Amino acid sequence: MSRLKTLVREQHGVQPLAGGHSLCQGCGIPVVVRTVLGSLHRPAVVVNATGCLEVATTRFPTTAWNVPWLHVAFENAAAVASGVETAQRVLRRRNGLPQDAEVAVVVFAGDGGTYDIGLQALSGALERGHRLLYVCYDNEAYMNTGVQRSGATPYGASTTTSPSGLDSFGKAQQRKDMTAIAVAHGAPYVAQACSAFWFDLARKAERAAAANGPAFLNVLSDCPVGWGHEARLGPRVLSAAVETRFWPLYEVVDGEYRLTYRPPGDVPVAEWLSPQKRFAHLQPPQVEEIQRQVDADWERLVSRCDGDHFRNAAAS
Amino acid sequence: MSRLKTLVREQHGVQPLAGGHSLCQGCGIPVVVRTVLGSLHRPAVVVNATGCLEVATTRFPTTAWNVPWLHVAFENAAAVASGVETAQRVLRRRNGLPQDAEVAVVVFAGDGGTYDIGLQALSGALERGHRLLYVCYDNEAYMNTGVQRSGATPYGASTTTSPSGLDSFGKAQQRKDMTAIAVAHGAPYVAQACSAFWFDLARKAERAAAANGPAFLNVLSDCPVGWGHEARLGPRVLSAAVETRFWPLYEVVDGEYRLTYRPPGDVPVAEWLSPQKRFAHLQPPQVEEIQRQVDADWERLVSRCDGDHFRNAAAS
Amino acid sequence: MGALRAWQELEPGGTVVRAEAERVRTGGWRTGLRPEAELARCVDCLLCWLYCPDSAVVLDGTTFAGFDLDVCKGCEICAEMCPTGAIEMVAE
Amino acid sequence: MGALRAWQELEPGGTVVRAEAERVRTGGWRTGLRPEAELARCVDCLLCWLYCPDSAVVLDGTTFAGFDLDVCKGCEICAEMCPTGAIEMVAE
Amino acid sequence: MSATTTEIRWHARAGQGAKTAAHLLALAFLRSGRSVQAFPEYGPERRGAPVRAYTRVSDRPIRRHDSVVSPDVVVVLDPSLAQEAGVAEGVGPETLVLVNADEPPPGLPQARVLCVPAARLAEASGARFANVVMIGAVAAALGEPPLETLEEQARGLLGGKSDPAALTAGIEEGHAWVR
Amino acid sequence: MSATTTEIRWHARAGQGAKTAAHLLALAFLRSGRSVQAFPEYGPERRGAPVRAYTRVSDRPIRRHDSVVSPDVVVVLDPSLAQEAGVAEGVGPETLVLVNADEPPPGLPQARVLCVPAARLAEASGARFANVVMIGAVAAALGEPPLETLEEQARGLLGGKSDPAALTAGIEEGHAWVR
Amino acid sequence: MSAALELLTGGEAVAHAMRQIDPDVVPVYPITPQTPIIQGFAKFVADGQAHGELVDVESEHSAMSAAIGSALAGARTMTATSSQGLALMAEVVYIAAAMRAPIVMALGNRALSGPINIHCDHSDSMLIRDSGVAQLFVENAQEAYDMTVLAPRLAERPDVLLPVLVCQDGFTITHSAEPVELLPDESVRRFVGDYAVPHAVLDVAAPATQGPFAMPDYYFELRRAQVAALEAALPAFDEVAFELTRLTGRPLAAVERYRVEGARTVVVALGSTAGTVKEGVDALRDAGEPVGLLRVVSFRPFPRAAVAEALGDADAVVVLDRADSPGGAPPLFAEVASVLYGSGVELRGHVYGLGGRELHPEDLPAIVSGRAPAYVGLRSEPCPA
Amino acid sequence: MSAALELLTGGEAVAHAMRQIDPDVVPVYPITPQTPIIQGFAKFVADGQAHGELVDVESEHSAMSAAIGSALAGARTMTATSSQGLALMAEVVYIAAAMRAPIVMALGNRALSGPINIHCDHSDSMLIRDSGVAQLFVENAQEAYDMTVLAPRLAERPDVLLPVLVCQDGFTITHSAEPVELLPDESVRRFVGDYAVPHAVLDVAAPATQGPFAMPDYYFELRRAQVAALEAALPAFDEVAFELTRLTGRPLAAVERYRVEGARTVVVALGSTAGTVKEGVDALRDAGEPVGLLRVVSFRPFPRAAVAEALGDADAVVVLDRADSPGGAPPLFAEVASVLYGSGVELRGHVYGLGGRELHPEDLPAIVSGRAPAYVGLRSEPCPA
Ligand SMILES: Cc1ncc(C[n+]2csc(CCOP(=O)(O)OP(=O)(O)O)c2C)c(N)n1
Ligand SMILES: Cc1ncc(C[n+]2csc(CCOP(=O)(O)OP(=O)(O)O)c2C)c(N)n1
Ligand code: SF4
Ligand code: SF4
Ligand code: SF4
Ligand code: SF4
Ligand code: SF4
Ligand code: SF4
Ligand SMILES: [Mg+2]
Ligand SMILES: [Mg+2]
Repeated sequence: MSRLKTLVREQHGVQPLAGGHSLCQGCGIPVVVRTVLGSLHRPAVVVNATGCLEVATTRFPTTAWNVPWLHVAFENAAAVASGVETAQRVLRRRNGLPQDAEVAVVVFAGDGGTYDIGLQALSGALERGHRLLYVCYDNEAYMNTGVQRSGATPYGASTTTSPSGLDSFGKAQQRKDMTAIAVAHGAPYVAQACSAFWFDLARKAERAAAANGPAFLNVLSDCPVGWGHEARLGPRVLSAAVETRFWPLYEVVDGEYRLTYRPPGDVPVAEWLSPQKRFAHLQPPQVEEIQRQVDADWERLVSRCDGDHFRNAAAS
Repeated sequence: MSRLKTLVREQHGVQPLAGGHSLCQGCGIPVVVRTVLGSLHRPAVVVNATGCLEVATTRFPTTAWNVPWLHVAFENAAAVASGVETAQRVLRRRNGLPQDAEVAVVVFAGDGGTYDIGLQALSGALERGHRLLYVCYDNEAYMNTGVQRSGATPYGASTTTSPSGLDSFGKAQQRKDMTAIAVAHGAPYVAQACSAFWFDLARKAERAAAANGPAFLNVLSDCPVGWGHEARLGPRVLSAAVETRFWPLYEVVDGEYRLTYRPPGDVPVAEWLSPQKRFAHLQPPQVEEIQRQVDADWERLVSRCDGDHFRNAAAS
Repeated sequence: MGALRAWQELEPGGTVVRAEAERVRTGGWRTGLRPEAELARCVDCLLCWLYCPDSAVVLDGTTFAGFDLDVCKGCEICAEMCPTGAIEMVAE
Repeated sequence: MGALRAWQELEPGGTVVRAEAERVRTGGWRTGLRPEAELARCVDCLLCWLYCPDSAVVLDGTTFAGFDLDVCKGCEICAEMCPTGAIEMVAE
Repeated sequence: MSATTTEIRWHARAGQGAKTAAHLLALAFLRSGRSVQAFPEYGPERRGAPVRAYTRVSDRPIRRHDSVVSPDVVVVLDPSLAQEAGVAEGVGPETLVLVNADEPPPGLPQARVLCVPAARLAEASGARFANVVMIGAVAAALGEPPLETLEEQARGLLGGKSDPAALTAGIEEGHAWVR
Repeated sequence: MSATTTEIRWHARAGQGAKTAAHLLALAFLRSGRSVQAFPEYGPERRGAPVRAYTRVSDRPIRRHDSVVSPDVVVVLDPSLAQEAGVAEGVGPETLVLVNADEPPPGLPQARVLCVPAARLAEASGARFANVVMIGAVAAALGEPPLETLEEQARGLLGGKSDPAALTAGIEEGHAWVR
Repeated sequence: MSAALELLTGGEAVAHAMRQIDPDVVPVYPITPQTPIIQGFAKFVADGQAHGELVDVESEHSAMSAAIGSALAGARTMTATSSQGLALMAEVVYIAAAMRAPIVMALGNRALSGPINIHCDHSDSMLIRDSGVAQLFVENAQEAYDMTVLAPRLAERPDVLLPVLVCQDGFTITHSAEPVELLPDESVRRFVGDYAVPHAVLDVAAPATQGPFAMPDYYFELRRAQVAALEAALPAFDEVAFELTRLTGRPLAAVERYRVEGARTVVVALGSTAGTVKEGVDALRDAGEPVGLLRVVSFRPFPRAAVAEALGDADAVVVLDRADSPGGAPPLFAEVASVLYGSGVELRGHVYGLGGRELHPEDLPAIVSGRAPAYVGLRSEPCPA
Repeated sequence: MSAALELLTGGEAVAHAMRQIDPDVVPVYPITPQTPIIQGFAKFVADGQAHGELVDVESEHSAMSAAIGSALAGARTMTATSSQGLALMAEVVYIAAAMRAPIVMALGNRALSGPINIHCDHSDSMLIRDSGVAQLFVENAQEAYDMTVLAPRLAERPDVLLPVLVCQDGFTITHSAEPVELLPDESVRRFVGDYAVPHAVLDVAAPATQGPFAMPDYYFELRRAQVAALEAALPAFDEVAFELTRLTGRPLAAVERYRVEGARTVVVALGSTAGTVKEGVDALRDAGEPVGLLRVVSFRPFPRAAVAEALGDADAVVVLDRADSPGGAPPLFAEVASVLYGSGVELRGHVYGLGGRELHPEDLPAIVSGRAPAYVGLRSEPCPA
């Protein structure tokens, strides 16, 4: 189990992602990256999908990365990582690499690069069973290109391709449940997390890295620009996502669901919506609809975690 | 509820897919196509992914199709169909098409075009909620190109890219559970079927066509060439898949699971494996392993259908 | 197949209009056996019609009326599935 | 940024080797306010370090040691999240 | 730059309205009968990062589509940028450099520097944003476009978001400061 | 076809071994010192459909890569194909047409037709497949490749799947029937 | 200039053209620098100013696939993309052309990865130059608007029936605000007229099989028929452009001849660079140098006759390529070489401006005089003044 | 011929070459006519005769992506595809070249859709002719084998570091059995040697950032460096080919000159067609016609100097393109026109063989004499005898 000081010590004074990048003031992504990489107990190589993280940390001829880092394109991070992972496995077998030092192959991709254009590559990697840790930093839209709707964008959010307007209340569809999709693939470790609950995220990264096969972490990550909140409030907004049950924290180990945090249950979804401009146009009936959806999703999740046929995994 | 004579009558003497195509002797695909199209109670247009069905029914300048039929490529059938469906919706709204006559937009794609290379397009279509009926005829490999392994190929099957050999017992991975993946997308109607249980397939097609949103049918379809069984035995081999619980028949309506057929439970998986050459190399321990997997999958499925938090949908 | 057409004679995009398209005869694929029905035993269950991959079972309304040997490939499925054994595969 | 290099001087593929790469200074992004810590109130919880998006909190081992104003963008998160109120945003 | 063309470069931080300023000035010139172009410079930089924008004005139709190399006017919307962001690029002794500052910040190039306390004036006028004040100042320094045209266009472009009266006031403050 | 080149076209149904026959004959010619090519024709057709394959043999290295237009020899592995599958294509009076049949099926083109009851001979010899018998017949008709070479290569290529002795017997039956 | 002019970026101008054309279906996937186009149009839809539907697909491959589906279903269809987006959909772009789907696409030209870059060059367009689609390059925001209005008419002509790409330089046009005159909404609607395809998929009364499998017995013929459609697109373009010019007063042609008369050296270029070159040409002409510019507007179909005619009298022709073909001839150069082969005109070529590198009017003297390096604008090899 | 010859299809021969090279990682996705290659190799792996791993990816886009990952991770990587597969991965092929990933790919050339067709033409290769990869066209199964053995050496040279495509005509070579001489396994292994890249991703001790974002200040420079790698590939090819020829006794060169000496008319072609043309050339030579063939083996990098030298003395050159660029110049023609421009040699071109249409030696007289139509082999426009 990680404590914050452990995270610090694991880095030996070198942050895997250093300052001096051009992510926005207050961007939520770096905390996800550093927390995950600091919790693996192994050296890591990073495969990054195109997106804010990639573009803003590697403007040639500079780099903010202190670990090996590889970017090829937007939609193929899982495939690239499959290649890296296979290379490692074969080279270790053929004595091209030492037997005793396994490197973690970690993917960072946004929601666009995971839920939408990168889904197929991820699905293939999960099916083939590569030993990778795939981390989706889910900021719920295509941020790098200016806040367009993705499959992860929640119902009712205004984005530049699902704008609110005279005839529109923002995105009309539900978000894809990417975590459930990863579970349906039978990956040995799947979890939903959020950097505001960093200890939870750290522990999940640790367990994911130890999984015997592909692991998928879906990490909610705030974007002050796209969500429209004050930069300094990022961690608080993320907390609200969890406390209102909009973004439950749970893990699924070999198909068994387990809640890793049980929010109080009386925090209305409005606390999550109201600090964010993308929801500012919503009328009370829409907010009520969202509350209903959140409640229904929560019920379903809880039943999966508590149902008598899903044994509750022992806390570890 | 369809009876066979109803199927016949709905076609008014014109089979949607006529004879005179070049699918192999005994190919299982046409039965799936005709049964589905005959059960919709509406005229249909077909979007077909590249694969055996497409290649073998439309050699220019001939065609075996008596319904509008559209093929663009291998991996994009769901996207093409999204375009057709949106066109219909907008044209009806803008009075370019009559208001009263809605046409069913039906996709036929193989497992390769669904589980693997076409998954992303399907996922997007499901998320956007187009009103389409997507039918995967799952013959468990890339047949058109000569029986290569797909995400649907079962554990242990020998294919030309997962051949059995001195160092190999065939495909080493489990098959993707595509039905579960479709369910995780929250599609209003998802079902698993098989043409040997044609009445079940017909009823599911009927319900799928009536769903208010995207519907997904995963239909096991035999391939005498790729599976290596006598052509005449096709329907019997398919039956064995169901009776041995390798391929359970069930439907998921708005997230609620329901078994539509409960096999006896004492038919060993060997009855499914033994008529097929692709499994001929398997040794008893591997057959036992497959039996274990089938049993475990069945348990999980039954618990989803019977669990106290999944109300059993009333039979209809 | 009929005479092959020149490029100037083709529909834009290579669209094939069913009504105008030539029929493909796949009866020649049979390798020596063809199905034959003993009508007296037929109970018009239409399972042969359902399972025939080549849409080669001919109906008259909802009554079994024989085989279209122009397209039947001789797969034997109809014979296998006929519940009354009305269909037999016989040498051509 | 240093002098721009000619094409003959670049690594194949445009690979950037961290050790050789120039550091980007994003301190200039701050719009008037910078964080300042009152060390007496600091309890070394390191939450500021955790949450700083710009890796701008400097540690000495596991002890808080200040800010790297070369890269701090002034987002105020550290000040917001410090449990003891040790960090204040002050005018530059 | 040809004799009939004026090229203006705007420096600011992302979010401070350089793009809007470049656009608004161009619009006012357009409405006063000139040919114009307005375009920002894009990179991976995000909110808070230094950015540039350009306004090009001419008597003849503008056909060139290259960036501005030797601006006639440089406007610095944030004094902290004076050193960092290449304010000196292409600046010669004849270049007019307008800085939002009370007094010339260190690091400015050799040029005709003019300080406009735009932040202060904006606050005073209620216009909130320094960029509108600076636009007024630029118009005054160039002698065009006419103040009324500028104000009218500002109200049209920004009136939805800002108080029209305050906009007018801000522009006038900047204009008056220079003139 | 140049004088030194022999082109053979094989007709069969998918599954009847036309490709194997074309290959095996080519292999035997190769081993007897000739230059060869063997290739099938591919379409969307499936098991049971008519297919073709080709063997090209020459004294000089074969460089052309077009299909065979005017075969010297046509081999029909299934008599039912006589009418359907373009057996007559490119066939002239000098073309040797070998048919697996007891007597010439209707519809054959004007040519030097030779019937070989290969199915019967295959059964008799235990070789199971008519194609090996027909290969023997072709070799006899052409006078090459030598019987031993053919048998040796057949055993090498197909011995894993079929009884070597039966293969030899089948080839010999075909060879003897023609010679 | 007139008060009727709006100050719009190329992207905004195209969004307005789309609002006025009011297509039925617009499947899109975001990518810089195409985003202003789709965002502008999305807002028009959200506000009820456009009445079709935006389909937010999950990749560009699906954007073009959905576009084929809707265009062949019988709905007027537009889309937009750039760079990697075009590359990802390349497979389906060929098929759209072969299936004769009259889709109009706004392309914001941007350099292809790698390395990843968001700025302009023409490598994306060039990637699909064999695909059989029409590609029209515009010089500025006004022309981006005009050409977008023209495009459906060209695409949907029964003798053409092809995808038409309106190519505008990323950022340089998409994001630069310039004076643009918009036609009245009604004029545009009347100009584009109603939409029809020969066999609408949704027409269940007349079932057709679209996209069949072609063996060697027919593939070549089907491809030849497609070439004929592109050949027809050239006179068709002239006709439609003539009609549009009657509405706008602004000429549009497959090539623009700028001071070509009497020019001894003629520069050939595409897109916004042509405007920059015009300034350079004027300066050289002022200095007495007989120099001209031939701007190729229709890169596909390539107006061979018009190009040959315009360049045939020059002593020398200099082709500026904003794309390269490493290890081979740059695309525009190769095209011009094919046309002028044997004409006796001296031909030179330069690659410039990859990934947003600037070309300035001041580079022109060196280019025209032959003193410029093969790659113009590399920092280690500046053009001599 | 020697008893050491095997009768192998081009596909089988390449599978053997792969077995002997014994790469570490082979990510593949099946497509006709590439399948015999990957199936053959899969069987070798299953039987323990090859020791790397086949990665059965879920699309060609992922095949090339995984290949980049493994090649840059430090593992020798091969792959194979055709047609739609190459089109779907086109985006990533450019990136593989730009990232300088020394991947070897076997390409079974097949016509691009639409309409869908499985037979040979070169449209797939041509789609990526600007991508910066090397493309080597072989004439027969033996050369497919030889070139595959050569390819890793070329790809992995520190001055090259590029993907190398060995292009063989689909079916015509992939599925035609011809005599092939295989080298001993040991010779191949020694010839290809060990694999290394400058910055292996898996080397955590020396972290490098690969695939960064490039703004206009560097993109052009990075592209120029990539062009230099392709330029270096030409002499590198000659060197490696020379070494291989010492093992095989079979010459390999970037261009093959067949009876070019004294030829007044020279035909230029790629791939298996060259063999067919040779027969035609011989027949014409026998009839006293001074005709020759220039076979371009290395289409990328295009051997400009060698082509110019070989063709410069002819009266006329006739380029045969097995791909078209509708509305523009066919690719090989455009390339040759760019090289021969100004030489005074008469240049003609024909498109032939799309989608598997045949070319016969008997078509050559009409082609050489200028009586053949622009599209050779269309059924309505036969070559006059
Ligand atoms: C094939 C392709 N299509 C589109 C793009 C443009 N693009 C780059 S990043 C991006 C959005 C990324 O969204 P997400 O994955 O959520 O990451 P974020 O930007 O939010 O960090 C888009 C659309 C691209 N680079 N490649
Ligand atoms: C992009 C692309 N990759 C590969 C292919 C080759 N291909 C055509 S059909 C097919 C297999 C189809 O498999 P499946 O979807 O299971 O259908 P089946 O053949 O079994 O009917 C393949 C690999 C292709 N046409 N396009
Ligand atoms: S746009 Fe959002 S996600 Fe992207 S860098 Fe800025 S804050 Fe972070
Ligand atoms: S290969 Fe299999 S699926 Fe394909 S047509 Fe033949 S039997 Fe049907
Ligand atoms: S299956 Fe038998 S009984 Fe039924 S209809 Fe056919 S022939 Fe008659
Ligand atoms: S034998 Fe097969 S193809 Fe013929 S009628 Fe019976 S089922 Fe149909
Ligand atoms: S203000 Fe923001 S960037 Fe600066 S140290 Fe605090 S958290 Fe880090
Ligand atoms: S958050 Fe506050 S108390 Fe904690 S280490 Fe930082 S300054 Fe000290
Ligand atoms: Mg995102
Ligand atoms: Mg399949």
